[in-house]
Formats: sequence, C-alpha cells, structure tokens
Amino acid sequence: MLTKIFRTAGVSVLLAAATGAAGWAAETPKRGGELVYMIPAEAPPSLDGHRETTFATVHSVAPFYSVLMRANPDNPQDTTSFVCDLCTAVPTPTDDGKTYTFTIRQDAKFQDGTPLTAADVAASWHEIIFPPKGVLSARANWYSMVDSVESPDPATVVFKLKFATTVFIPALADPYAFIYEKKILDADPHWYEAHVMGSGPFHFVSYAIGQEIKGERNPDYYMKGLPYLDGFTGIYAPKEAVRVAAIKSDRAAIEFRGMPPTAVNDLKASLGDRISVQTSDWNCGNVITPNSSRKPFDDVRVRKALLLAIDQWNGAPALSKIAVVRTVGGIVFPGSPLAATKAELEQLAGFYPDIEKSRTEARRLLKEAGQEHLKFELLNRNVDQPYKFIGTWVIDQWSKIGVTVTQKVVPTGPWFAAMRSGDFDVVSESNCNSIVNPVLDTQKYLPQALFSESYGRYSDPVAADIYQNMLRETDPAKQRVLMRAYEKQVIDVEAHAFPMLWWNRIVTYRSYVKGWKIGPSHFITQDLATIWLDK
Amino acid sequence: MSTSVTQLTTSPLLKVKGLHMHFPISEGVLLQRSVGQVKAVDGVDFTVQRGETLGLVGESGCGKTTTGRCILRLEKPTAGEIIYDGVDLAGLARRDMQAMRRRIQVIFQDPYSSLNPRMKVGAIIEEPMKVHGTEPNAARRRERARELLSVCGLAAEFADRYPHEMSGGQRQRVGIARALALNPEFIVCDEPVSALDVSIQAQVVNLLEDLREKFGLTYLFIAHDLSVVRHLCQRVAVMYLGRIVEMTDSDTLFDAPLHPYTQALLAAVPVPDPLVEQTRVFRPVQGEVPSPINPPSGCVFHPRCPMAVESCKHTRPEPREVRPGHIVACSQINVQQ
Amino acid sequence: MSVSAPATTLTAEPDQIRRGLWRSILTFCRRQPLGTFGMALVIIVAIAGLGADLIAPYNPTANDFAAMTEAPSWAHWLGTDQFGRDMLSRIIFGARTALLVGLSSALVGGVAGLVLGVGSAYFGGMIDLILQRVLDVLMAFPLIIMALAVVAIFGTGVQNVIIAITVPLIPRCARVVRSSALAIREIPYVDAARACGFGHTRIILRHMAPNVVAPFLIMITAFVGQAILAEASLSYLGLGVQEPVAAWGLMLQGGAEEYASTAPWIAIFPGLAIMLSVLGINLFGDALRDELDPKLRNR
Amino acid sequence: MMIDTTFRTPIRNAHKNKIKTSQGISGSVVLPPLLSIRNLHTEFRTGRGVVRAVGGISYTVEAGETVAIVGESGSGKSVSAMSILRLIPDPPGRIANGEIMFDGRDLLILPEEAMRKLRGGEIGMIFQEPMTSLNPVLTIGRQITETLEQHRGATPAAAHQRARDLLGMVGIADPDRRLKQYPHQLSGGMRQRIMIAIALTCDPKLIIADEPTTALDVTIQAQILELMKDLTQRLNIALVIITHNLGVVARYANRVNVMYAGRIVESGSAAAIYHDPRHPYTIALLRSVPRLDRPRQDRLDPVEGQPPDLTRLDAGCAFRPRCRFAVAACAESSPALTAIGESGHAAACFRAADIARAA
Amino acid sequence: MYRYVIKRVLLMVPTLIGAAALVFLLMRLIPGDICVVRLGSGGGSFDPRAVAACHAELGMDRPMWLQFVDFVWGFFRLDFGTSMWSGKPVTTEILARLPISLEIALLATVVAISIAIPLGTISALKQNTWLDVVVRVFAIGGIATPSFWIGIMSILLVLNLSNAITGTPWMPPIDYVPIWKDPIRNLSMAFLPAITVGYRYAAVSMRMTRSTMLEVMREDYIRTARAKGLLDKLIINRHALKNALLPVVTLIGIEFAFLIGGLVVTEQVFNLNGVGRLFVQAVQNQDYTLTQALVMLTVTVFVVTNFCVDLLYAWLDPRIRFA
Repeated sequence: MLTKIFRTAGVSVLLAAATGAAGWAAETPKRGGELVYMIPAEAPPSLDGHRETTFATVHSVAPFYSVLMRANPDNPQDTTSFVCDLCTAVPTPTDDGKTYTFTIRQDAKFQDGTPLTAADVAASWHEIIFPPKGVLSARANWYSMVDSVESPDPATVVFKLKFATTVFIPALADPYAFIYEKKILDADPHWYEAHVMGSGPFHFVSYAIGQEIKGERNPDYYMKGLPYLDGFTGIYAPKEAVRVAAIKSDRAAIEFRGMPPTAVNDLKASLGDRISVQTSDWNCGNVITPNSSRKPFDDVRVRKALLLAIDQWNGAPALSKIAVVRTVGGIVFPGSPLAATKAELEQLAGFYPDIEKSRTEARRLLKEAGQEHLKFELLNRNVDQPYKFIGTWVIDQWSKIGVTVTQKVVPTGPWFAAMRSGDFDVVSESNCNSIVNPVLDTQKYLPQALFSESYGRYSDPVAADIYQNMLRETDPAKQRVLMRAYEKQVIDVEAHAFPMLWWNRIVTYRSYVKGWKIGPSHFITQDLATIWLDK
Repeated sequence: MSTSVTQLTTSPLLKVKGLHMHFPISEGVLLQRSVGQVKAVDGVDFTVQRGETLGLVGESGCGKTTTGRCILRLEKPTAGEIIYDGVDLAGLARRDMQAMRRRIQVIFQDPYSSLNPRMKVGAIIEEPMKVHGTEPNAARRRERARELLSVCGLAAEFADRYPHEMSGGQRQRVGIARALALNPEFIVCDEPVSALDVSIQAQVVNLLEDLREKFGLTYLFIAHDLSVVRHLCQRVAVMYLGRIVEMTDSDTLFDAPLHPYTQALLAAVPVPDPLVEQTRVFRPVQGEVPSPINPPSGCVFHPRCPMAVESCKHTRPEPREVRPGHIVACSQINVQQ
Repeated sequence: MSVSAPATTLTAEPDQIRRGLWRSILTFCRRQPLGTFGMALVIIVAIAGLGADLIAPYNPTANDFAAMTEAPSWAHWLGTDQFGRDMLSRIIFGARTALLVGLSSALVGGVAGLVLGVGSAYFGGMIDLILQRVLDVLMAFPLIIMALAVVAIFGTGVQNVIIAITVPLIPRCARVVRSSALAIREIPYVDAARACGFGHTRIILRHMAPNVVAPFLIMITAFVGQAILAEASLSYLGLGVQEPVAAWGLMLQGGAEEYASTAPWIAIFPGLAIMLSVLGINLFGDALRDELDPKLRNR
Repeated sequence: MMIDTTFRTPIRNAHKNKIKTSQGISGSVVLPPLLSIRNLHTEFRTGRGVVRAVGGISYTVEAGETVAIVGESGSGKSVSAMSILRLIPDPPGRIANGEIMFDGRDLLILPEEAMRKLRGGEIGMIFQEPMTSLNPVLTIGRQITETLEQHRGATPAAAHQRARDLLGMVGIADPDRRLKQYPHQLSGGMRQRIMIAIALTCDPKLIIADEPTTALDVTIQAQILELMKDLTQRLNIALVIITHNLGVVARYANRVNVMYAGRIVESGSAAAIYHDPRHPYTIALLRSVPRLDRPRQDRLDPVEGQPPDLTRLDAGCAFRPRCRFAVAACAESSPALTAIGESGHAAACFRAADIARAA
Repeated sequence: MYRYVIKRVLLMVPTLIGAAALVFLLMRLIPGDICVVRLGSGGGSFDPRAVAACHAELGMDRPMWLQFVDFVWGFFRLDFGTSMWSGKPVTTEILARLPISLEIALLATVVAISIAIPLGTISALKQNTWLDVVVRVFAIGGIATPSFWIGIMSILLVLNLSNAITGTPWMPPIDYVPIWKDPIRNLSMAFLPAITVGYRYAAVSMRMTRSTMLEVMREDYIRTARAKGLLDKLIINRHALKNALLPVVTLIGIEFAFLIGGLVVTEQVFNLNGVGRLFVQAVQNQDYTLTQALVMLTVTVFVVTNFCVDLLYAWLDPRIRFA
C-alpha cells in the first residue's frame, strides 16, 4: 500500500473548469436523491444572512431562500452578469441612473404558505440597508448610495439612489440578501437568527446545532421542475482532512468552498474518475499590509523594498501546488474587466518580470533607508489555507534581501484586535467579498479614515480622490482608467499594501453530482436548485 | 545517688514546671477549628541538675519524646514553663531561642534518618559551627569536625563520607559529634540507642558516658529500654499517658518501685538470665495504653491497675514526695520513712 | 590477630564502595536495559539539538520550489516538505526547539513548583492552606485548556509557547514537591537542623530542597516529555511554535493531515521524532525512578 | 518488688528436655525431630555482589519445644526462618544448598503445591510488624477464615465459628465485632494476637515467630509472649522464635541458637548459653547488655568493631576481627559447630575449650 | 464519614469560585472581541456600525465587575446565559454536544480499564521478563505519542485498509446519531476516537497499576498471605489487587476529568461535534459566556470526579472509611 501512496504522490490532476461545464449540459437531469455535502466551517453563529458574514450561513440556508437578484447561475464566471430571481427583469435605471424599479413575480410562496409580495422584498432590503436600532446589518456600508426602498404596490419595489453608480447592481446581487417575510420581521427582527422561513427551492427540515442542517424539496417552487433533489444534508466539518476522508469514503459527495491541491491529488489518486474537479479563480486575495504608522514602515522605501522582494511570478506556480492560490493579480479580482492585464501589472513595483532586478532595487532601498538588517514580526491569522502558507513563503522571500522575520500567529479575535489597534509591524490579511464588485472591493486600499477596515494606518488624499471619482464614474472604460491610476498610487507609488496571489477555488466532488457550476465566489450559486445526482 | 542529693542545693540547670503539650485535632475547610486535643504531655514537672543524667522512660505514646521536643522548642508547649538556667524557653522568641540552641543539643533515635543524606559527614558537623559563627574560620572548622569525629570514635576520613556509606552505629556517632559541635552543656538524648544492635548499643552507651565525663555534660535521657536507663541515669522519671507517675533515683526506682505502673513495667522486662527468670514472679499487666485523645478520668492508670480503688476513677493523683527525692503520683502509696 | 583492636576509633574501611559517576552509569545500564535505550534516545535528541548547525545537511527554512514534497532519496533522506525544505534538517533543528521548549518549561515550571511546594510544606498553616486552594483551582484546568488561554492572550511563538506550557506545569509540580517535602519535613534530620538553630532559608534550601531532588528530577523528565507533547498539541491547533522555526509539532500541523496519504513522510517522521524522544525521556525517567527508589529496587 | 503469687513462670518440662537433649545436634536416635535443618545456605544476588545471608546452618526442633534463634540484624536469623517456608523472594534470593526435613519431608524439594499446603497448614508464621503484616483492606475475619477455606475447605459458617474460637483463644473479647473490623482499628498488641490466631488456624505443628514482639511496648510484649508460650504448650506446638532480645530468650526458650554472620556460632540449652557460653561472640553479647536486675556497673563491655560485610566473607571465622581470643588458625578456616561440655551444647570456635576456663 | 463528605463538598466551593474568577479574567485578557470576530471571520469588509450594535446587544458595554457578579450568580443558579456567538442558551449549546463527548469519554475509560489493569498486573508479576518489557514500551508509547497523530494515522489506516480489502474506502460516520437510535452507526463513529483517547489513558493507568502492584507485592501482608499458604490467584486477586487498585482508582478518576483536555484535540481530528471542539470554537470566537460555562463545566467535572474518587477511595479503603 505504501508503494502505491508513494507512486501517486505529487501527481497533480487538475481539470479545467470547462470540462465539468461542458459535460452536463447535454445530459437529462434525474430527479430525486439526497445530496450530502460538507460545509467546511464551524456552524454559523446564526442563520440570519443579513447579519452574518461567514459563508457557513450561506452554505447552510441559501437553498431555503429567494433573493431579488443574483449572479448568473448559468454563467457564474462572468463577473458582470446578474440575473433576476424574484424580479421579472433587471430594470434599466431611470432618473439619471438614480431610480431602479423592480417588478416582483407573484408565484412565490413562503414555506408557511404565505404568498411572497413586493412588501416582503422591500421590508427585507429596508432591514439590510437601514437596520433599525438593535439590528445588525453586516454589509449596510455597501448601500451608502441608497436613499430609499419602497413598495408602492404588491408587485413593485423601487430603489432610489443618491447618485448614479455601477456598484449598485452587483451589491443588490449579494447572496446574503435573503428575502424574509415582512410580518415576521415586523414582529421580531431577530427571529431569523434561529429560524428559517423562506421561499427558496428547499424547505427547512431540521438543524442539529453544530452538526448538520437538512432540507427537503419545495414542491411549490416557482421555478418549475426545480429542484431536482429530494433533499439535502449539510454537515459542518472544519477539518480539511475529515472532509477529504468523507468524500473519499462517500460519506459526503461535495464540499463547495474549495480544497487545496494536495487534497484534490489525494482524492484523484484513490478514486480516479469517481471524482470530478472544477476550478476557478477566486475573488479572494491575500494582502500584506505594513503598519505605516510604525517605524521603519513609515518610510515608503522600506515598504517598497518589502514589496519588491516578493517573487510573485515564480511563487505562483509553486504555491499553487500546495495552497489554494494561483493567479498573480493587482488589487482587482483578475476575472473582472476592471482588473489589470499582465502587461499592465508588470509595470508595477512588485510585479516586475525580473526578480533579480527587483531585489537589487529592494536592497538598495533598504540601504538607503538605513534598514539593511531589518528585523520584524509578521502578524498572521491562525488559518492554514492560505494565510500560513503565504506567511511561510513571504518570510522566505524576505530572507533573500537580508530581512529577518518572525511570525506571530493568533486566532481571529486577537488578529483583528491587533490590526484595529495598530499593534503590529506587518500583517497578513485578506480581501474577500461575497460577490465580485471591484470598486467596492478596493475600498480596502483607502486610508483608514475613509474605510474603517483598512489597517495600514496611512493617509493618502491622492488615492482617496481617485477613488471617489471611480465610484461615481458610470462609463466602464473611464472607470477602468481610474482603477489603473488608483492601483498605481496604492501599490507602486506608496506601497501601502501588497496584494498577494489571488486564490484558486478547486471544488472536488463525487462525479455523480451534476448540475453545479463553479463561480469565482464561494458564496454564490448555493441554492442547490439545479443539482442532480447521477446514481 | 549521693551526687544528686548534694546538688539539690544548687539551682537546677533545667526546671520544667506544669508542662502541657496538647496537639489540636483540627477540622474545617478554610478556617480550621479545633475539635479535640491529643494530650501528649499533660502537666509534667521535673528538674535536671547540672551534670546529672535524668532518665525519662515510658511506653510509646506516653509523651516522653514530646517532652524532649518541647525542651528543644521543636514544639511550642501549650502551657508551662521550661526554665533553663533561669531563662524560660517556653516563651522565648525565635531569635533568642536560636542563641540558647548552642547550649542545648539533641541526639535523635534513628541514625538513618537524622542525618541529611545529601551532606557529607564533615559538612554535617561543621554546619552548626558555621551558622552560629562559633568557628568562623573554615580550616579550623574542618579541623574541629575531625577532632569531634575522633572524640566520638570515628577516624577522620569519615568526614568525607556520606551517611549512607556508614553503618548505624557509625552514623549515631556522627549524630553525637554534631550535637557536640557547639560545645553544649545539655543534651536531650531521644532514644539514642534503641535503633542499634545490642553489641553496637553498648559501644554508644559507653561513648555517651565518656563524653559526659569529659565535657561535663548534662543529659536528659529519653528511652524505653529500662536496662540502658538503669545503666546510664542517676535519676529516672516514669511517664504514663502524658504524666510522670514516679520519679526517684535510679537504684531506688529499679529495686523498689512504688507506683503500680512502674512495677508492672519492670516486671514485664525479661532479664537475660534463665535462672533469674525462673525465679521471677511475673504476671503481665492487663490491657493496653488508652488513647491520649480521651484519657481515662481520675488516675489515668486506673483501668489497668491491680491496686485501683473507687476513688482512683475520679481523683487525679498529684505527684507527691513520699520519701525524700522520691515522687509518686498514686493515692494508694503511703510510705513515710 | 591482636585482641587490642582500637577500642575508641573506628577506621573507615577502604573496601567500602564509593561509586564513581562512570560506575553508576555502567550499573544503571546493566540493570536498566530499557532505561539505557531511553537514555540513548535522549542523547541522540540532545546531540541533534545542540549540534543542529553542524549536523543538518540543509538550511531548515530555505524554500526550494524545485524540490517540493519529494519522497525520501539520497539527497533528502527523509524527503522534503511542501515548501521543498529538507525534512531531515527540519527534524534535526526541531530537536533544538523541542529541547528548548521541553527543558525550559519543565525547568522554569519545576523550579517555581519546587519553591512553592517546599515553602508550602515547610511553613504549613495558613500559607499552605491558601496555596493549596490556589493550586486546586489551577489544577482543575486541563493543561491544554490553560495553555490555549495563555497563547490566546500572549500570542504564539517559541517564547509564548514556553510560557503557555510552563504556567499549567507549575501547580502540578508544586503538588508533587509539596507531598515529598511534607514527607521530608517529618524526617528527623529536619528537626536536627531546627534544633541546631538554623534559619528557615537554610533549612529549606540546604536540607529540604536537595532531598526532594530525586523525585523532582524524575518529575522533570516526565515534564519535559509532557511539554514536548503539549507543544505538539498546541501546534496542531495552530497555536504553537510558528513558521519558519523548525519544530516537530509545527511540522505535523497541516502536514500530517494534508499529506498523510499522498506524501506520508511529511506526516510520519515528525510524529516519530516526537514519539521516540518522549518515549526515550519517559523510559529514562522511569528507569531513574526505579534506580533511585529503594522500594522498587530488587533489594 | 510487688509480691503476687498468682502466676509463676513455669519451669521447662523436664521430661521433654531429656528427650531433646539426648538427640542433640547429631540426633538420630529414637524419633526423628519435627524439623531438622542441615547445611542451609541462602544467598541474595545484589548489585554489590552475592550476599551470603545464611552460610550453612543446621539445627533441629523437636515437637512442642521452643527454640530461639538469637542474633543481631544481618546475622541471617530471619532469612533462615523464611527459608524454611521458602518465602525468600526469588530473584534476588535463592536457597543455594541444604536440606530442611519437616515431619519426614524435605521442604526444599517439595513441589510448590505441597509446599503451599504446608504453609499456614502445618507451619504457621508470625511476623515482626503487626502493623504491616495484616492486609489493611480486608476484615480480620476474612483474613482468618480464608486460611481455613484454603487448607481445610471449610464452609464459611464453619470457618467463621473457628475464627471466633480462635479469637477467644488469643484473648480477644467480643469476637463477633472484632471479626468485622479492619486491622487499623486494632492496637498493635491486638493485631499481633490476630497474627497468632492466623498462625494457629489450622492446628500447625510448628510456628515460626520472626521477632514477634520487637515492635511492641514492653508490657504488651510480655502479654504476647506469655500468650504464645501458653498456647504452644497447651497445643503442643513447636515454636521457633527469632529475636535479638536476650531477655526474651532467657525467659521463654528451651534451646538457643546464636547466629553471627549467617552461621550458628553457638547452640545449646538456655542455661548452657547464658551460664556457660563458649563462643566469644556469645560471651561478648551477654557482657554488652546492661542488666536491669543489677546495680549499674562502671562500664559496659561492648563488642568492638562492626559486623562483617556478608558479600566478602573469607574462609576464616567471620567474628575473628572483633574477637579477643582470635588466633592464627581463625583466619585459615571457619570453625564448625562442635559439641562441648554437656549434651546438646555446641560452639563454633577453635578455642571453645580454652574459653570455658577464661570466662 | 458524614463529616468527611460535608468537608469535601465545602472544599469544592472555593475551587469553583477561584476557577470562575480565573476564567473570567483570562477571557477578558485575550485581545479582541466576539463582535469583530463574528463580523470579520468571512474575510470581507463589514460595517463598523454593526460592531457597535453588536456590543450593545451583548451587554459588553457594562462594567466588568457587574458582568462577573452576573456570571457567578448565574452559575450558582445554574443559569449560564446565552452564547454570545449564537444567541442560544449556553445550556442548549452544551447539551447538544455533551452526549458524544460523554460517550467517547466513557468508552475510553472502559477501553483503558480493561486494558490497563490486566496488562499492568501481568507486567508487574512478570517483572523484567520480555512480556514486561513489551507492556512497558507499549504503555510508555501511549504516553509519548501525540493523540492527534494517532488519530490521523488511525483514520488513514482505516481508509487504506478498507480500500485494500473491499475496494471502497471506508471511514467512520461524521455525524452523530444517538446510540439508542442506531447503535451500530453510533459505535462505529465512537470507537476510533475512544481508542485514540483511551490509549493514553490506558497507558497511564497501566503504568500506575504496574508500579503499585510491584510495591504491593513487596508488602508484608503479601508475605503473610503467602505464609498462610494461599493460592497465588487468591493472593493476587484478593490481597494484592485490592490494595494496588486504590491509587489506580484515583488516577483513573483524575484522568477521566482530564479527558476533556484530550477531547479538545481528538474531537478536532475526528470532526466530532463534542464539547472539546465547542471549547476551541468558543475560545477562538471569544464567546465569553460559552467559554466560561465550558470551563466551569470542566472544572466542575474535575472537582466532582475528584470528590467521587475520594469517596470511592474512602469506601474501598477501610482505613479512611472507619477513620
């Protein structure tokens, strides 16, 4: 047995995303069966999508809910394609792009039999955008442009904006924005934390705390013929090894978030074609942020030297074999039209094609700054994939310009606390949102005064200016130019934060699972409606 | 003995008066409270004259060792006075007691455990001199330790040995040498030979005698082996259940004991001579020593006493001097000469 | 032969054995074959730890993307890990970390426990009573839970891991020491020291402490093993020593699970290193105890 | 001294004395002795070398008589007694040589199962430490009855009845309550009575008592010894009593074997040993003991020096270095136990005859 | 005996209060707070106003001492409040996880005892034979091997073995079913973790059994028993084991209380939804109420187990029972 293990080790089998997609379109879906899938996290704190930020909530309850709009489930790879779920058509904005009027379909029903109306949609969005006192809305800041949400009649919802912007529609497609029942929300805005009442493809059956969630087919689902599955069970399994073993032994069929390549190799090696793989660029990327308020990182030369030392182009292929990272990119998700091309990227410090040149420059800068023997501590989060892999890698990269780095890894709480209080030298963090919305996503690189979850502790009026223009620019081409300027300012000029490799989403599953397409975000396409089992 | 009579006129070296040592039996969680007492020593009076050896005998649990420990202030007595050369040790502060310790020393029973196994014999003997500063010069200390060893009949090279490399008798000699290190006047010998084999016992007894003469020492000799006590002591006090029941000079006590307990005790000891044994009249005293937690009322010996009368159950007999120098705590004894 | 053997002076007999160090070691080896095996393992770990710079064939932290997850070969006897680092070199350097973590937490915890334990036993009374209650509280926390809390507060890293392991070891050590010290307090030589008028400090340090040394040393050996295991457990939870430091527990973290089936050398060798060294320490400690405890010795 | 005539220490049974002394050490005349030990060697293998704890001893015990083995610690007296029952822990101990005839059987070649039946069945044993020799977690009753159940196959009820009787025999009142108690609830003297009861359980022919009273106080010691004496006489049980207390020997033993360094150096009737000692060690031992019944002498006359190291005995007499009578021959070989004077008296000394005159 | 029980019960109180104070303090010393963890754990951005709302919702803006008084008072009323993380009652959270942990702990104890006592006894009786050596190495191996490593290796072994034998890899179920509903599924889930935890437990107990047995076999009363001519079997079972097991009982009790420490790691390995995993979660999430309750549970289990062990000890040892 050992010889077998040794022989197959290191053989990397990766299927392109297209392989999976091409295969199933031709087949006729079979109805029935129960899907058992793993949710690679501890159980979410609550089942209320409006207040939570963990994907565990989405993976647990998305099948029970409808949303107003969503990323296109038929082509999730397209970051600009958004389609209707409860609305009948994506509206064209009126009023200089400041008013959006949605028509709501009338055939949706909540699990308790109540018909879903525009009032429910408006109430849900109202709670998300304007949370009443005592109610948490995690992403309310995405909707700062919204002035009002109203439902003049049971079939119409009207959003009024303060200014026209391209970020609104993607923000509306937030996969957390479940539509709740108005009368329940009115009675108790906290009800949805522990209960489920939706109008999605599945009806809620049971929830075993910390262990699993079960659903069954919604016979009245408004998308006729869907869902195919009789039901599903989602099991919480934060340990990767357990998930791999579970898929290997068919205790579960799929895990939707993404596994590191080693796990995929392992599964392929033991199960061969009983395993299928879909991969995609992932709209999550690591960011290394120096603390600009602390010496010597207040010196742009030091920051830039650290940026220059890291060989992203050569690191990417190697790290992609062991960690969930793959693509070299700038501040924008590489799959987005707003992202820099490789040529554009190579103009920026830290992305020069010649690493030796970069490192020579880095050493020169350090010498100039009087920091040739720089020693510091990298603050990292106690998460393996890919935080600690990135940590180990960059520390080795920095050692090549004579910088000695120790690492302090802490759990999420102390990690945030240290970042927020500025108690770190350099921190390894990430930028990861539920839906690709490049302009909102790059707020991360704004000074902290403008965006509270930016931890570099710098001020940069130039960047802030460019950003404001970009936010209000509705012409995609012009917006792209502004994005390039913004990117150059925060990386090449100021080196406020260094975008590291963008993640690589590899979803590995039993080949009998069909009808699911991978998207760039692990939050989208989770309603399981189109999944069927070829057994 | 005549010596003790003559010395009675001078003030005694040690005078113990009304000594009580009650150990509390405590119970409780955080704040302990006492729920009873072990009356280990329950009103003991005696004196020790300069140069004399007083024997303190009795069976286990009679309080003889505790009495010794009180004199050494290893225990702080519950009540009573321990007047040593005019100073009451019972009430002495720790610091003042330290000074007195130079004059009062002790030899313990168990030669195996009374020496620190991690220290060499030389160091054991030198340590008191060092601590008390009686011999600040290290070389002189070393010299003196060797001298003491030879005084105690051990070759000087033993100074470099560890206790576990020696036999019981040799260790007891080290214990004696340590006691002598500070040139004390008074030594409490707590069963110094009872752990030794017969042949070694005699060696140590002789050594103790020699030292007494050579250094003019005064001993309080605590023992349960009556023959050794008879051999070594001028006067003997017999203890039973925390009290002295009889005290007089050695020969009187052994040849004409008055207290029924003393009589029983002596009768119980077999003599190493079959002919004598054949002629001895002997009937062992019945019963066992009662618990000192809850001693019998009145005379503590009454439940076992062949002479007990009704009043013994109620009245505690006080020690009386029935003859000059002969003290007995028994209401049934009436000898006046 | 003369009858007049010296009556007053006993001479030290020359043939009484005084064992030298080497002789003690030899005797130990003869009587405790398992203990000797343990000692050999400990010595190997010690040599690896102390001479890591000289022995290790590669730099333990240098990534080599040309040689990622390579199976054992002549170039890399124990293979390479996911970053292409030489496993053997990392295990050798890991011995250093293990020694550092194991020894320093066992020693610091041990000495603190020794002072507390002996002091508590010697003074008795209220001090002892309060200390006992405090120890009760500390003992009630499982080691790993206490360590988790400490790491959560101070963060990770070798130094903090040592603190995290030391803190829960102190009460355990104090307990053991206290009970041996209590036993020793009853031994007459402590009375003898008091009767000689020695001060508390001298009695505690010179008379009591050295005599709890034997059980103490044995306990320390057990603690070194426990500390190494605790480090591994903390690392497994991601809260132990951190990259790029070479440490066995850290090598198992992630690696053991991720590579157990595809690149088992990454998972197996660090685990073996932990197992063998702790096994060695325990075997040695056990044998030492058997040897020092006359009750367990065959006469 | 208190005068009380109720009880007089009985003088040894003269008629029995005669039988025994006629056989003596060479003994093989009429009846074989109950126990006859010949040339017993027991050794312990230790880290320091082989300890020859018992180096060839021989003695006999007649039915019903009391034989004392006297010696100091390390003289091998306890080991020799344990060897009789083959209770020497092996390893490290080993009975190297010898013959132990008990009631017609050689105990050293007896199968283990038969030996086990003998222990507690025909030979009882009493140990020194009554505190530790009883199992702390079993009731007194259990510890008595199990012997009966084991050896006699007695029913629990019968065993219980016998246990009650035994407690009565050893002078323990309220036997029903005592049988339910645990050892720690009894005093030392009481426990030793229990030990005696256990030894008596199966009507043994021989009881070996290893320092039965050393751990007890004088008055209790006297009670226990009287009890043992009384019982063994009444039940005609032979008693081997091992002690270092010369007084106890004088009071209770018919015959005495003095041991030194693993050998018997002198053997004979109590009177002979005490009043006509022929071995220098015996003499020295008797002289070194202070006497309770005599006014104090000037000085004691101790045996100088230390007992020998049993791992390095040479061919000569082991007592030689401490002996004031030693001659050159003493270094050559170890003297054998040789009969001298009155019947049954023997000493292992080349100068036994001279010493009689000297002493 | 009655006094003894009362005394032991009273002794628990300061330990519990001390532990409460300690855990309360420790939790608050950990930098960071649950609201940020909760909102930030997804890695994306979150609204700072939500953090403030969350603080108010959880009562974290109240004075520290008030929180402590509430906690201690709640503890004595057996009211542990609601989990700050999930908003569910702490008791609900814990009770949902307790059965599996308890089951593993009990199974491990059974495994441990049934291995430890016979092997430890044999090892002692056959001291210094090859059997003894094997048992000792096996025992020390249990102490020397990280339990999670054993767990990982055993899962791997089961997967590969089953694959080799049946062609389909098999692993224990990953979701818990109560034993009364589906005993086979339940036990097939529990046996690997129980062995993993139980090995160490068995190893510790085995060593203890061996060494006390060695000690006891040298006791005078064993010599007495042999002198009484008892059968070896009887000597061992009645005289030796009864005494030797006294300290082993204590150890088994203490180790049982410490099983939770072992479970913290083992439950991770086997994805068991037990209190150990909940504990790590709670600490990492900085869920004060839940962590406090869990620590108090652990401490209480420890204290109560110790108490029970003491009582058992007293009951087994007449020296204490009749003191």
